[in-house]
Amino acid sequence: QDYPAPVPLAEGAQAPIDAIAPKNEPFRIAYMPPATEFNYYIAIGEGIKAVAEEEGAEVFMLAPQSGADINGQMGMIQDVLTQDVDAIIFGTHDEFAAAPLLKQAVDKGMAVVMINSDIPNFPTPIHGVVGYSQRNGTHKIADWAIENYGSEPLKVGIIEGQPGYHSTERVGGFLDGIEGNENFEVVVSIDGKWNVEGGNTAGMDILQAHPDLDMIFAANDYMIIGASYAAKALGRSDIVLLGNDGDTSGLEEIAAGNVTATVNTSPFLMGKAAMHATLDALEGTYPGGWIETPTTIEDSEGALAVLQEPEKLFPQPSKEY
Amino acid sequence: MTAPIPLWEFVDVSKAYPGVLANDRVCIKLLAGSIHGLLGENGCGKSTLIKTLSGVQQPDSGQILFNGQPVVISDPQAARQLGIATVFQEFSIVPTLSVGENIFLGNMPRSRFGVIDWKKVHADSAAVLAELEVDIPTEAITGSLSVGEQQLVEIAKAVAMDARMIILDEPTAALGEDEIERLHGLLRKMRDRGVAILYVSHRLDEVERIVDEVTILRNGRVVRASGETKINVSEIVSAMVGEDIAEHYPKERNATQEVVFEARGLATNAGVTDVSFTLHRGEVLGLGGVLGSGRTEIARALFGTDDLTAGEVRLNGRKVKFRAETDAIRAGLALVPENRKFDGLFFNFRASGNITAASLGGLARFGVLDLKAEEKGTRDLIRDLEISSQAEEKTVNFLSGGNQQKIVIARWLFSDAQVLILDEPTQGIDIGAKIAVYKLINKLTRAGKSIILISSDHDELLAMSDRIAIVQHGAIKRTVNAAELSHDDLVRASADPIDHNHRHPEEALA
Amino acid sequence: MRRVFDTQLIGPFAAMVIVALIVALTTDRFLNPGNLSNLSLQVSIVALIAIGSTIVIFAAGIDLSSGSMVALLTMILAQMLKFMDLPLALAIPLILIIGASLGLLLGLITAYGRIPSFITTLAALIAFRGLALTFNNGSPIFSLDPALEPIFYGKLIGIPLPFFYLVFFYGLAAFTMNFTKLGREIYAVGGNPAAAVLTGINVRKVQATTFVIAGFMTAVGAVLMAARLNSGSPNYGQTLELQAIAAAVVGGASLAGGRGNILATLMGAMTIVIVQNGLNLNAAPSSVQNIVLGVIILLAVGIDMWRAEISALMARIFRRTPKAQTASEKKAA
Amino acid sequence: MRRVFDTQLIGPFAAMVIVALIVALTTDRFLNPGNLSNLSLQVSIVALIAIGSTIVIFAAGIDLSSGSMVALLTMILAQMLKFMDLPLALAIPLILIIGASLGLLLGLITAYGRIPSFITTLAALIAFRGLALTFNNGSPIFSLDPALEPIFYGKLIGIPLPFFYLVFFYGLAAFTMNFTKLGREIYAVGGNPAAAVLTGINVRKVQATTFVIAGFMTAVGAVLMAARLNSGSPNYGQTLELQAIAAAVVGGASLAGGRGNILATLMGAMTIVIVQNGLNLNAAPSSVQNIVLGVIILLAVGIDMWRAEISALMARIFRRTPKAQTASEKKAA
Ligand SMILES: Nc1ncnc2c1ncn2[C@@H]1O[C@H](COP(=O)(O)OP(=O)(O)OP(=O)(O)O)[C@@H](O)[C@H]1O
Ligand SMILES: Nc1ncnc2c1ncn2[C@@H]1O[C@H](COP(=O)(O)OP(=O)(O)OP(=O)(O)O)[C@@H](O)[C@H]1O
Ligand SMILES: [Mg+2]
Ligand SMILES: [Mg+2]
Repeated sequence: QDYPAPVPLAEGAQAPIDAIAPKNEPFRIAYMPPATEFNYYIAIGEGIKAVAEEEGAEVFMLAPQSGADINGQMGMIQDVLTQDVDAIIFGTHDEFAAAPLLKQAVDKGMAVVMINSDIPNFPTPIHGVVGYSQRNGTHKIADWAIENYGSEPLKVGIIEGQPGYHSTERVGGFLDGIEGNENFEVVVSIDGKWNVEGGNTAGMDILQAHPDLDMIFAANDYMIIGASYAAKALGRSDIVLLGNDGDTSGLEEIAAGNVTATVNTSPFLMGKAAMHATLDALEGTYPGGWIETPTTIEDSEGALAVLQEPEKLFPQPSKEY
Repeated sequence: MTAPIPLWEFVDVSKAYPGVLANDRVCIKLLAGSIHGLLGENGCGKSTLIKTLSGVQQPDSGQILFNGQPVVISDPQAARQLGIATVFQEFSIVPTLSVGENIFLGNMPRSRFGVIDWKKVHADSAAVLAELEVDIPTEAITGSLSVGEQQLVEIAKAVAMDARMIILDEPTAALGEDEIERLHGLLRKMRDRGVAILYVSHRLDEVERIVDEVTILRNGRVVRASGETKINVSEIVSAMVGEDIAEHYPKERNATQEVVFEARGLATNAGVTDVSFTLHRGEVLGLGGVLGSGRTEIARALFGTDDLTAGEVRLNGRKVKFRAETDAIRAGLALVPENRKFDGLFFNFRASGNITAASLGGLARFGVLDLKAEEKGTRDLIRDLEISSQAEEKTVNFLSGGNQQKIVIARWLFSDAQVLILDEPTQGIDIGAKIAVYKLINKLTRAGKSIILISSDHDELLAMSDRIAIVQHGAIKRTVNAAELSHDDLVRASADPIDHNHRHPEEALA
Repeated sequence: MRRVFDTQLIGPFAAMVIVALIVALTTDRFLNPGNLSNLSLQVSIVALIAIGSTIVIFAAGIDLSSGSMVALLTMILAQMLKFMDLPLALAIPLILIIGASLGLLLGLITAYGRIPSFITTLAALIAFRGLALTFNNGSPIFSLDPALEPIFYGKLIGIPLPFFYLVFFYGLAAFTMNFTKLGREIYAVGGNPAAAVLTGINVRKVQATTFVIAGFMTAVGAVLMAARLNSGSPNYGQTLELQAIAAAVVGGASLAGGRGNILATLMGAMTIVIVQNGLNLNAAPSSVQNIVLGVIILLAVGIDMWRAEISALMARIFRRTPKAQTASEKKAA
Repeated sequence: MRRVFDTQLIGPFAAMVIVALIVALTTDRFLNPGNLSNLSLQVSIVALIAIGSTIVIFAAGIDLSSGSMVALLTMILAQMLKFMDLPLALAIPLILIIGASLGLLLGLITAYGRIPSFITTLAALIAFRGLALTFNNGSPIFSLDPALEPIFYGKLIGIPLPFFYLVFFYGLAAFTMNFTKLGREIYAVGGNPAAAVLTGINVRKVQATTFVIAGFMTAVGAVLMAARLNSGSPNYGQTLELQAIAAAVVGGASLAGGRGNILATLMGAMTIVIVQNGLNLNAAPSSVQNIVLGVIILLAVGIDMWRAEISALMARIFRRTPKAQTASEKKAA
C-alpha cells in the first residue's frame, strides 16, 4: 500500500467517491497550496510530482506568493474551476472561504483532496484529507522536551504563526504537552509571522525582554531558524530551540547544532501519499477519509540520519551528509 | 453737486502678513462707470487689497462698504454673489479643463436636477469669447493654449459673470499690444454700461491710456488718493517712487562692429520658420513682434531647448551645435526665461544658491564645491546689484519681484556668459526695478556682453535696443536701427503681412 | 454620452482588447462563458475599490489606505455578525457608514491638516492594519453568516451579482464626474487647487469628499471580500491599494490629477484581471504574474507618455502613406 | 559644519530625544548597554536604505521598490554563495553593482522615459518580487556562508559593526549633499526642475543618479539582511520601502522635494526604532506597534506643517510673557 489506511471523515463530510467523473486521459490535476512562500508546500508538490511522473498524470501548481493572500487563492481556484481538471489537491489558510468554491468542484465531478490538514469535518463534503495531526506532532515534541530537559525549572517563550488554524493547533499541542508540568513556565508568546525575518525579530525582542529564557518553541521551522540567529547574536548558545515541519533547511540547521529539534512531518512523503490517494480516487479505488502521515521528533542525530536519505527530501540538502 | 455713493468703498482697511503690514488703513472709493487705476511698486499691497475685496482673505480691521452699507465678504463665492469678478495676478484657470468649462468654473449652468448643461456651457462661453473678439474653440483644453490665450480666457471668465465690479490684477502682463487694445475697448464698453473697474498694471503707458482716476500705494499706505494725481506717466512715477525720476530709459550705447553671434536660416518644429541675424559685441538686439509671433520659440531654438530642423548658429565665427541647454551654457549663452517663477528661480535656495546654479562646474574641484568662493562671489554681486541684503539669509520666495529678477540675471553675471537672451525681463516688476534692470543691461554691454532682448513693452524695446528685429510667424522679417523706428512703426511692422520687398533683408548696422 | 465615452477611453479599451486577444490565442478556455462570468467576479472587488482610488487621484491625491481598511472593515463586519449577532441588513449599512467615516477622517486630516495625502494614507495603511489586529486577538473570524455568501456568489438572470454592482457604481461614478457640480469641482481641484480656491470652490471640502467616496467604496469592496471569503481577517487586502492604483494608472489616470475618465479605470482593472486570468489558465507561476503586471503598468503609462513619439515613429515607418494622402484616398473610395 | 548640522535637525532631534525619554521612563531595560547596541542593529538596515529613499525624495521622486529589491538581491546573493560557490569578497561587490544597476534602470525609465517615479517604482515593487521568486523555485535559501553573519553581528572595540556602517554612509551622504556639486544639483532638481534645465543642470542625469544611489544603498541593506538571517528569501523586505520613506518623512523631508537634511532621516529612523523597541520591551502586541507608528508619522509631519500655528498657540497660552518682554527680561537678568 502506498499510504496508511484512511480513517473515515466526520458525519456528512465525505463526498461520494463514485460521483467523481474524470474527463482527461491522462489525468489533469491542479495542486493548489495556500502559498509559494513556504518550502514546505513546494516539498509536498515535489512528492506529488514524483508520483505523477511514475504514474503518468499531468500536474500543475497554482498558488499565490503570500499565505495571507487568501483572496488571491480564491481567485485561482475560481480560474481553475473554469478549466477541465480532474482533481484538485489543495491546502488553505481559510477553509470557510474555500468551501463554496470546492463545493462547485465536487459538483462538477472533480476529485477534491486536502493536504497538510487533519480537519475531519471540512465545511463542505470533500473526498479526502491527507496530513499529520497538527496537535499530536507538537504534543510529541513537548513530551520530548520534558524527557530531555524537564528535570529543572525552565522559562519558555513561544513564537506563534499568524493567527489561524495551524497556529492554534500547533501551539495548542505544545501547550497540552507541557500542561501540568511544574518545571515549564511559558513567560511570553508572540507572533513571528511564519517567516525567518519575523522569527528573527520576535526572537530578538523576547530575548531582550526576557534575558533569562531557557527554551523557545516556534510553530514552524522558519521562525525558529530566525530566532536561532537572534540567540546567537545575543550569545545565547545554551538556549533550547524547537520547531515544527521537518523542512530540509530546518533539518540542516539542527544537524549543524543551531536548532535543537523539530517535528519532522516529511512533507515529501505526504505529497506522495496525497497523490496516490487522488489517483486512486479518480480510479474509484479510494474509499475516502483521512490519511494520517507519520511524524517523528528529530534532534541533531536524527536529523543527520534523515539528511542521509536525500531521496525522501525536497529541496535537496545543500551538501552530502 | 453731491458726490455719488461709491459702489464699493474701503474704509481704513488693514491687513498684515507675518512680518509685513501689507495694507495699512487703506481707503479707496470705487465708482460705477469708472476705471480706477491702482498703482504702486512691487509689494506695496495692491494684490492684497484685491484679495480682500474678492473674499479670498479677511481684513484685520476696517470696513468694506457696498453701496454705502458695511458688508462682510466671507469667501470668493460671496464676492461673486455681490457682483464682483476678479482676474487674479496668479493664473486661476485650470489647465486640464476645457476653455468653456473654465469660463464658467464654479458657476456652471445646470438644468433641473442639478445636472450640468454642457450645451449651454459651450454656447454661452463661445458668446463671451466672441464679444472679446477672441478666436479660441471652447472645447480646447486650456493648458494647451499659449500664455496669452490663457490670459484671455481668464478675462473672459470675469466678463462672463456679467459683474457690476470687475477687478483686473495685471491682466496685460502676458498680452501683446493688439490684445491690449481689444481688452481696453471692451473695458471702455463695460464702463459705459456702468460697471466699476479696478485696474492694476506696471505698464504705465497703458494705464495712462485707459484709467479715469488713480490711487497710488506705497508700503501698504495710500499716498495719493483718487484725483490727487494727474494721469500722466511721469506724475504717477514720482508719486509711486516718492522722487522724480529723470530718465526712465537710461540707455547706453556700447555696440561695436565685432560680430559675436550669428544665426542663419534657423527653423524648428516648435514654430520657428526662418531666423537669421547677427549680434555684435556690446549690442542689444531687440526682438519685436505680436503675441505668439514666436519670440520665445526663437529663444528656445538658440538655447538648444528645441532641436533645429534647418539653419546654423555661429559663435565667434565658429559653427556651433547645441544639443541641449547645457551645451549652450557651456559655450557662453544664457537665457533669462519669461516666467521667472516657474522657469527661473529655486525657491528652496537663498540668493547664493540661485546665483551659482549655472556655475557649479566652475566652483567645484573633483566634484567638491568651494563654498567660501561661492559665499564671497555672491555677496559681492548682491552688493553690486543692490539686491536686498535679506537675500543672503533667506530663501528667495521672501523677496520682491524686482529683487528676484536681479538674482536671475546675476546668475549669468556670475557665470560670465557672453550672450544673454532676456525674455520679458521687466514683466510684472515696478518702475524702480525696471530701471535697475536697464542699468544692469548697460553694465553688461559695457563689459562687452551682447544681449537679445525680447519685450512686449514697445517703449522699452525701442529705448533699450540698438537694433530691432521684427518677428512674424516665427521668422525675422527685417532688422532695423531702433532709432529709425517709432512706436507706430513697430506696431505696424510687426502686424504687417509678409513684406516682399524685404525678403532678403540687408542688415542695418547700429 | 459623448462626454462619458470620450477619446480618453480609446487607449485603455484598445489595451484591454489586445490583451484579451492574446490570452484568447494562448488558451481556448478563455472565451468559454463560464470563464467570462468568472472574470466579472475576479475584477469586482479591486474595480469597485479603484473607483474611490481614482477619484482621489483625480483630485491630485493618493490613497494608500484601502487595503488595510478592507482588513479592518472585514474584521468589524465579522465581529458584528459573529459576536454581536447583528442582522446582515443592519451590519452592512453600518460597515458602509464606518468606511465613509474613516475616509472622512483621512480627508479631514489631509485637507484641513494640510498633510500630503501620501503621508496621511501611509500612516493609515500602517495604523488600520494595527486596528484590525485588535479584534479577536488578531485571529481571523471564520464562517460568518450563511446569507453573506450570496452577496458575492449570487446570480440574477444567470449573471453574477458583482457584474451589476460594477454597472451600478461605475454608472453612478461616471455620471457624478461628468454631470454634477461635485464631479467638475473634483477635476478643478486636481487641475489647479489655487485657481479652484479663487473661483470660490471649497477646495478642502472637495478633497475631503473624495476620501469619503474612497472610504465608502472601500467598504463596498470589504463587504464583497467578506462575502467571498465568508470571513474577516486582519491579513486581507494586502497590496490591494496598489492594485487599485495600478488599475487607475493602467486606465490612464494622471497622478498629477485633474484629468482622466473613471470608466477607463474599469478597463484598466479588466486588463490586469484578464492578464492574471490568462496566466492562471496557463498555470503560470506567481513570479511570472508579478513580472507581467509590473511590465503592464510601465507599458500602459509609457505608451500614454510617449504617444507623440510613437505616432511620429509610426508615421516614419509607414511613410509611404502620409495622412493627407490617406484622406484623399478615402475621398476617392 | 554649520551647514551639515543646521536648524532643520532640531525638530527631528528633539522628537528622538523625547521619545527616548518616554521609553526610558516606562522600562529600565531600555538604557542598558546591551539594548543600546541592539538598537544600532535594529535601525541599521532600514536607516541605510533610507539614505537612498531620502535622496530620491530630495530630487522630488519617490522610491517604492526598495523592499522588493532587498528580496531579489538576497536571493541573488544566496544563489551566488550557495549554488555558484562564489567567494564573499566577490559576491558582495557584485551585489552592490547589481543593486546600483537596477537603480540605474529605474532611474533611466523615470528620467528618460518621463514616467513618474511613483509608477516606475510601483511597477518595480511588483516585478522585483516576481523576479526574486524565479530563483530556487521561490524557496528561501538558508545557511549561506559562515563568514556572512559577522558582517552584521560582528563587533569592533565592543561596538556592533552596523554602527560603523551608519557612521560611514551617513557621513558620506551628508558630505555629498552639502559639499558637492551633485548634492547641490539634487536639491536644485527637486526644487525646480524647469529652472534646473535652463541653468544647464542635466536634470535627467541627476534624477537617474539618485536612483543609482538608492539602488546601491538598498544593496547595502540587502547584504546586511542576508547577513542577519544568513539566508536569502523572496519574502524579505516586505513594506521595508514604506519604513524607509517613513524614516525620511519623520525626519522632515518634504515629499515635494528640494529641501531636507539627510541626517534628519537617521533621526527619523531612530525615532521609529526606539518606539518599536520600547513597545517590544513592554511586550506590546504588534497591533499597538502599528497604530503607534501610524500616529508618529502623522504627528511628525503635522508638527512640521503646523509649526506657525503651534507657536502662535504657545504664544497665546503664555501671553503674559510675549517675546519682546522676554528679551528685555533677559537683559535685566
Ligand atoms: N501670503 C502672504 N504671506 C506673507 N506675506 C505676503 C503674502 N502675500 C503677500 N505678502 C507680502 O505682502 C506685501 C504686499 O504684497 P502684494 O502681493 O499685495 O503686493 P503687490 O502690490 O500686489 O505687488 P506686485 O506689484 O509685485 O504684484 C509684500 O511685502 C508681500 O511680500
Ligand atoms: N513650451 C512650449 N511647447 C510647445 N509650444 C509652445 C510652448 N510655449 C509656447 N508654445 C506655443 O508657441 C506659440 C507662441 O507662444 P508665445 O505666446 O509664448 O509666443 P511669443 O512670441 O514668445 O510671445 P511673446 O510675445 O509673449 O513672447 C503658441 O502657439 C504656444 O502655444
Ligand atoms: Mg500683485
Ligand atoms: Mg513669449
